[in-house]
Amino acid sequence: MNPFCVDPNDIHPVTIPSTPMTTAVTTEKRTLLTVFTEAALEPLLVADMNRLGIRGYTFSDARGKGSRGVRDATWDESRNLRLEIICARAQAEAFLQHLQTRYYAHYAMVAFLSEVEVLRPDKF
Amino acid sequence: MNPFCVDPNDIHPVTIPSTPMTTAVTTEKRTLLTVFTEAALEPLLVADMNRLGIRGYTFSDARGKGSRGVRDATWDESRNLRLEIICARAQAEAFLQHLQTRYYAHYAMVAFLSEVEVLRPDKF
Amino acid sequence: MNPFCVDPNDIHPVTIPSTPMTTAVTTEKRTLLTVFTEAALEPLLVADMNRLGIRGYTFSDARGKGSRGVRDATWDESRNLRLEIICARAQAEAFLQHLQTRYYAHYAMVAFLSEVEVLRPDKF
Amino acid sequence: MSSLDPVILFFLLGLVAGLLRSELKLPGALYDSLSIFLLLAIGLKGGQGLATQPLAPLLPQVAAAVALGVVQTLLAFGALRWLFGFDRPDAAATAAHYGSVSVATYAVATAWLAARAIDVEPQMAVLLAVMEVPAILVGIMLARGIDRRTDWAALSHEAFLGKGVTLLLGGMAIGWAAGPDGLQPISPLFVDLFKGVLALFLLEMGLIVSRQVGELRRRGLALVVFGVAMPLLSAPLGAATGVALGLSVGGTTVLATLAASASYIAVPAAMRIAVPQANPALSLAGALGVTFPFNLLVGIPLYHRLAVALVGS
Amino acid sequence: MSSLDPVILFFLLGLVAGLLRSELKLPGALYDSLSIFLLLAIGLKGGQGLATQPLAPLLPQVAAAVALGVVQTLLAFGALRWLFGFDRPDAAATAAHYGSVSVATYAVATAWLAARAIDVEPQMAVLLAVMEVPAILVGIMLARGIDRRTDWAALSHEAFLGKGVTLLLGGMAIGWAAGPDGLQPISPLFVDLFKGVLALFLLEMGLIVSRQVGELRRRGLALVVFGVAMPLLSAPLGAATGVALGLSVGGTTVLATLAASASYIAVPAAMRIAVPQANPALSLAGALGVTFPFNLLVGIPLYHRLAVALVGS
Amino acid sequence: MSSLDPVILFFLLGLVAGLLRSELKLPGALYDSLSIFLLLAIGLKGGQGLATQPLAPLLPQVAAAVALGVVQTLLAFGALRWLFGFDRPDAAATAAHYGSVSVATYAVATAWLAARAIDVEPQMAVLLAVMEVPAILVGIMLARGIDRRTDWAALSHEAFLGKGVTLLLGGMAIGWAAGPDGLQPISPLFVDLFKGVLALFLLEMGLIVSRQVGELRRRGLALVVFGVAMPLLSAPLGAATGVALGLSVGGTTVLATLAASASYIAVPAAMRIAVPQANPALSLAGALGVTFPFNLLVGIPLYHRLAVALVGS
Ligand SMILES: Nc1ncnc2c1ncn2[C@@H]1O[C@H](COP(=O)(O)O)[C@@H](O)[C@H]1O
Ligand SMILES: Nc1ncnc2c1ncn2[C@@H]1O[C@H](COP(=O)(O)O)[C@@H](O)[C@H]1O
Ligand SMILES: Nc1ncnc2c1ncn2[C@@H]1O[C@H](COP(=O)(O)O)[C@@H](O)[C@H]1O
Ligand code: NA
Ligand code: NA
Ligand code: NA
Repeated sequence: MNPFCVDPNDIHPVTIPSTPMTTAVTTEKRTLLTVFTEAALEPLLVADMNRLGIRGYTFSDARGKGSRGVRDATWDESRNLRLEIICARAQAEAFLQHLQTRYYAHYAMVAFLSEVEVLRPDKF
Repeated sequence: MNPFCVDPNDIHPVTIPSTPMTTAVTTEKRTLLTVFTEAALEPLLVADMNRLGIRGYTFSDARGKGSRGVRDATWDESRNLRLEIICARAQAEAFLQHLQTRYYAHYAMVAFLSEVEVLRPDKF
Repeated sequence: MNPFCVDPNDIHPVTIPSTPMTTAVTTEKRTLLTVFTEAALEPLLVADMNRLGIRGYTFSDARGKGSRGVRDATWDESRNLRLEIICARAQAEAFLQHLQTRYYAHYAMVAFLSEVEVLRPDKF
Repeated sequence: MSSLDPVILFFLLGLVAGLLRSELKLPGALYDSLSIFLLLAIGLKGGQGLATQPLAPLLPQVAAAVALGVVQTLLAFGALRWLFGFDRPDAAATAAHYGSVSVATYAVATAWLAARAIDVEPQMAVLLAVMEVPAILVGIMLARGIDRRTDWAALSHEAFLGKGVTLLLGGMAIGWAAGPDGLQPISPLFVDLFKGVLALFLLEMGLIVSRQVGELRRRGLALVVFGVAMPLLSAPLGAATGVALGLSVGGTTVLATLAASASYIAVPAAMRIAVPQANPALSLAGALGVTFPFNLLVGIPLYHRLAVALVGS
Repeated sequence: MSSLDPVILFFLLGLVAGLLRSELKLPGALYDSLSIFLLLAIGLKGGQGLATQPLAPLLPQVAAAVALGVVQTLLAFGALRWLFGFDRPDAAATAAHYGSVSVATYAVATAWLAARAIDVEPQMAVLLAVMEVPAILVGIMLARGIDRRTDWAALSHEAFLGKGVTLLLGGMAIGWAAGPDGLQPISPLFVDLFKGVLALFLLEMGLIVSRQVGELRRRGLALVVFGVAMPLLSAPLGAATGVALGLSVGGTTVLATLAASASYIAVPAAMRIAVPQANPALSLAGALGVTFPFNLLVGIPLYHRLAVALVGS
Repeated sequence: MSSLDPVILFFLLGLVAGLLRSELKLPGALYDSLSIFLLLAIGLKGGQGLATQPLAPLLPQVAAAVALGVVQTLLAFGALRWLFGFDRPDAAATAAHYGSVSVATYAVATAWLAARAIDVEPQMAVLLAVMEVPAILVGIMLARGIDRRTDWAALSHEAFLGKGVTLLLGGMAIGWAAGPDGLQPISPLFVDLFKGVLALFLLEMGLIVSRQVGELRRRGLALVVFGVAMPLLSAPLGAATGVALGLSVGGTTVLATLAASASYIAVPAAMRIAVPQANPALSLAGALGVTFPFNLLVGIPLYHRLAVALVGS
């Protein structure tokens, strides 16, 4: 069975065969949730993540365009951010659900999930 | 059939079984096109995207190294940017093709595709 | 056989059927290694990559939270960076292994792998 | 007196460059740094003035400024809701912008008066800080009604500990504690450079205002009419309050200008969080795209003439 | 007169720190802010000078500056293509750099003259702005030929509405409209701090120049020879033009310096878009790595002596 | 003398705003720019002073400063390891912070003395630069022992070509080469604005210090006790060295303050790389959260009284 076709909810170690230049690396699947949204939401999102038990996240600055127009980061009101969270699929979905319920209707926001492989599964 | 093995061109809703802590989240596959290139190209890329009907995109600042040497962002000429576009596979490929034709030969540029899952498919 | 279910170690061209608006785009699989870590490590990571023969990489600025607490980028000691490297699976694993051995124990660091498709495989 | 102040010319340069789609862009960190500087400098100046006078007479003035902010917000809400047909959240959020104040407009007004050697009471900086806040709270109540779920702790935090109020009040406290002599060694930065920094800031404001034009075009005449009519209504209210408080011509002009001005720092940030249904592009197009340039180019001299008429020069 | 100007010492500090691979780095936003400041300050100074004199005599000077830019670009192109064996796009793009001008070199030259109390005509700032542009258009024509597909509208936009020209001309318009008196309140920022800001900017320029060394090494002697020979050819052209226009010793020195200088702001950006086949590292290694330090350290005093010889001091 | 210096008030404003969780944040690029400015300005000032005196007498002072740094680091290491029970890497890294010096504390001390018209020897800036480095090397040896694998080339590079030392020594070289007259044109930036810039920098330092409180709470009393006791031990060492070197009251006060101060720029960066096992939050909570405010608010006047007692005023 191909390791890339597993059910992503079913988290288990994936041992990738070693190559001449490396010893085997044992990775596990996790989900990466990425959010592009208005910079003004940063403190709210941090509070949400703390409340929902999300233990790690990364922010960076961004600018862009979407259905709510151009947001070109020249001043406070037009800044975007990118938020990335690596966690278990279920937690990513729960947070995505929360984003949809609380923010999608009224804020410039785009969120998406993708699959990644991590080394230290207990961290995420 | 495993939902992660579908033909990515064949876009249709993917319902992921709910877990105890969430209700079911219905996502769809889209393609994320990421581009690392020279910051000077930002206005040209924006014009290209508008012409090609790409409705949303995100830029952020970057620096790096590639076949055209080190670009360390200390001044205008050495700044890089990261461009991300979430869209249907066909549109991502069309834009990638355009990038290849128009920019690859002469500019520091790297572009790649990956698969992501989105909630509001009509947006992308 | 679905092109998205291949063994990622087995790198070979993937021809995606053309759509009305594009000619066929031939992509190949590569691995994207993403690292979130302390900004102070940038020069060390650059030296490591040069030594290990990694030909291209991209840095950007970030901030975040993890097991080593909040790193909010207000001053030198609390800045994070994001490092991205597109390369062959084996090289990504070798570098990940190196990161684990050398940095994981003592630095704020998170690293993960994901699969991407590139156009010019000889570059990576 | 006839020629334009150079800070206004910087604003026009930014505006024209933006409208011609020049590639001119100021780094975001520069915009932030300039605005931090201006807020601190205004606070220091006010505080230093307060250090030389008793604080007790301030109380009625603060109370009047709060009342002025509340009344303006209610008036603007009524007008937007029933005359201009805005929906409830948009009317409330936009009204909060107009009930609050603009720091850049205040700075231009005081510079305009200083260039004409017209004295201004030092406590106007206190009123500037005070008037930032009440419109935010009124706007939220107008948008949501007063219900149990409102997180007033979070709102007050947002209102009182936002960047603007922190720097204005903090600067004022420092100015007051250090006094004019204590501030001497830092005045080459905070006093001598004030007008040059204001000029750079207005260059960026011009660029930002130029980007409101698209929204203005979409919204037709309504925003333009409201954006001009509202300050013409608020300024007399402010001037009358100034007269009632016994302010000088300079102080009355500034209070009229504060009333006429609309916020684009504290209020947009607070409304975005508290009244998410409101469209921020709408409020900003009015406050920045119409009222801000109107006050800069036409309003301030007008409000000064009004103050002269009411107070005598 | 014998010792080095401190702004040059800042340049050398940056250069040495860069060559020793010090960890010194200036934030990108600081570099941008300093260059915005310098462009505005130079424009203001020029415009304020123009306000005190009739504008008509400017026309022949502007025409001469345009011609000077065009001639220099053609000469540089010829030399690079046929003497140095560059391919067509590289020759054209590099020639455009040398046909245009360097704002930092201009600033150092005027500071050098000011330190020696040598007057300079105020319109030199106009010529600085004017000379940024023609080389860009000529360079593009040389690279591509004149064909139908050229998007001249986009090119002129790029050439005339780039950051440099917008700020120089904008600053000049403000300086001209406000006049010396009007600028008084902003002069603590734009006049008094000018030289200190220039020093910081040159520190960063030194760091940037130090990074050109790798490219210079790869390209061998050709770039170094051209980078020194070209200003030595252009400066007399510029000086002769200055004499023909009846400029003073100061003005002639500045025009010679402008001619000798090579652009590293407007032209690289425009060429990158318009002539993508050209290798930007090549042009920058010449303009920044050789010609810029040559002009700063050796050229300016030399061009001054030339001007004295031609005009009489 | 009784009232607080405004730069201290800025520090307190940042501290209070941070503790109240105000939304005030300074852009990272501003923090970097301010610190580059301060380092250069301090270097320039020192170098300009050196230009007016022979350099030979400096040598014993430099040697004494190196010895002072080494001794302090060893003392701190011993105390942390055996009195406070820190493990080896944490003790070594924290000791290196305390053996080195704080530029901001130095700047506040010299400003404090200047406000009281107390002269300071110009070479104190040299000692500031010199004292940044030895503690780093000693700290690394204490953490690792001296083994073959230590990459001393990389470490010296880190120690000598870090941002702080490059700018301090670079600024000093420029000040020395240009002399007081040469620096005249850049002094409106580097001299007149110094104290204002220091105030802004201390605002940010206050915000940063406020974030150390969490770590301080976790670590209980130990850090607080060490963070206050160590400067009270180091300052007399520094003052005694000053007396031995024949420094004035001002110079002795500054040397005592340098000894009492703990680094938060050069050392954290170097230790993070060289002693990864050490917890950086610990050293910073002590150096920034306790010792820095202690020196600013209590230490400097105390060290001055000590110097007066030893030297006579
Ligand atoms: N299709 C897209 N691809 C990438 N980024 C997007 C896309 N659509 C929106 N964004 C980003 O998400 C932000 C909010 O989007 P929106 O809510 O559509 O206005 C935009 O400002 C962009 O930065
Ligand atoms: N293998 C790679 N991995 C990640 N980023 C890369 C890679 N190669 C190039 N880049 C980025 O893409 C930019 C342009 O690459 P190049 O065209 O190869 O010079 C570089 O400056 C890097 O930021
Ligand atoms: N689960 C996570 N998702 C996204 N980013 C993370 C996560 N955990 C940690 N990070 C980032 O990685 C950095 C170092 O993490 P740590 O070593 O756990 O402190 C943090 O400062 C974050 O920027
Ligand atoms: Na108002
Ligand atoms: Na030239
Ligand atoms: Na010390």
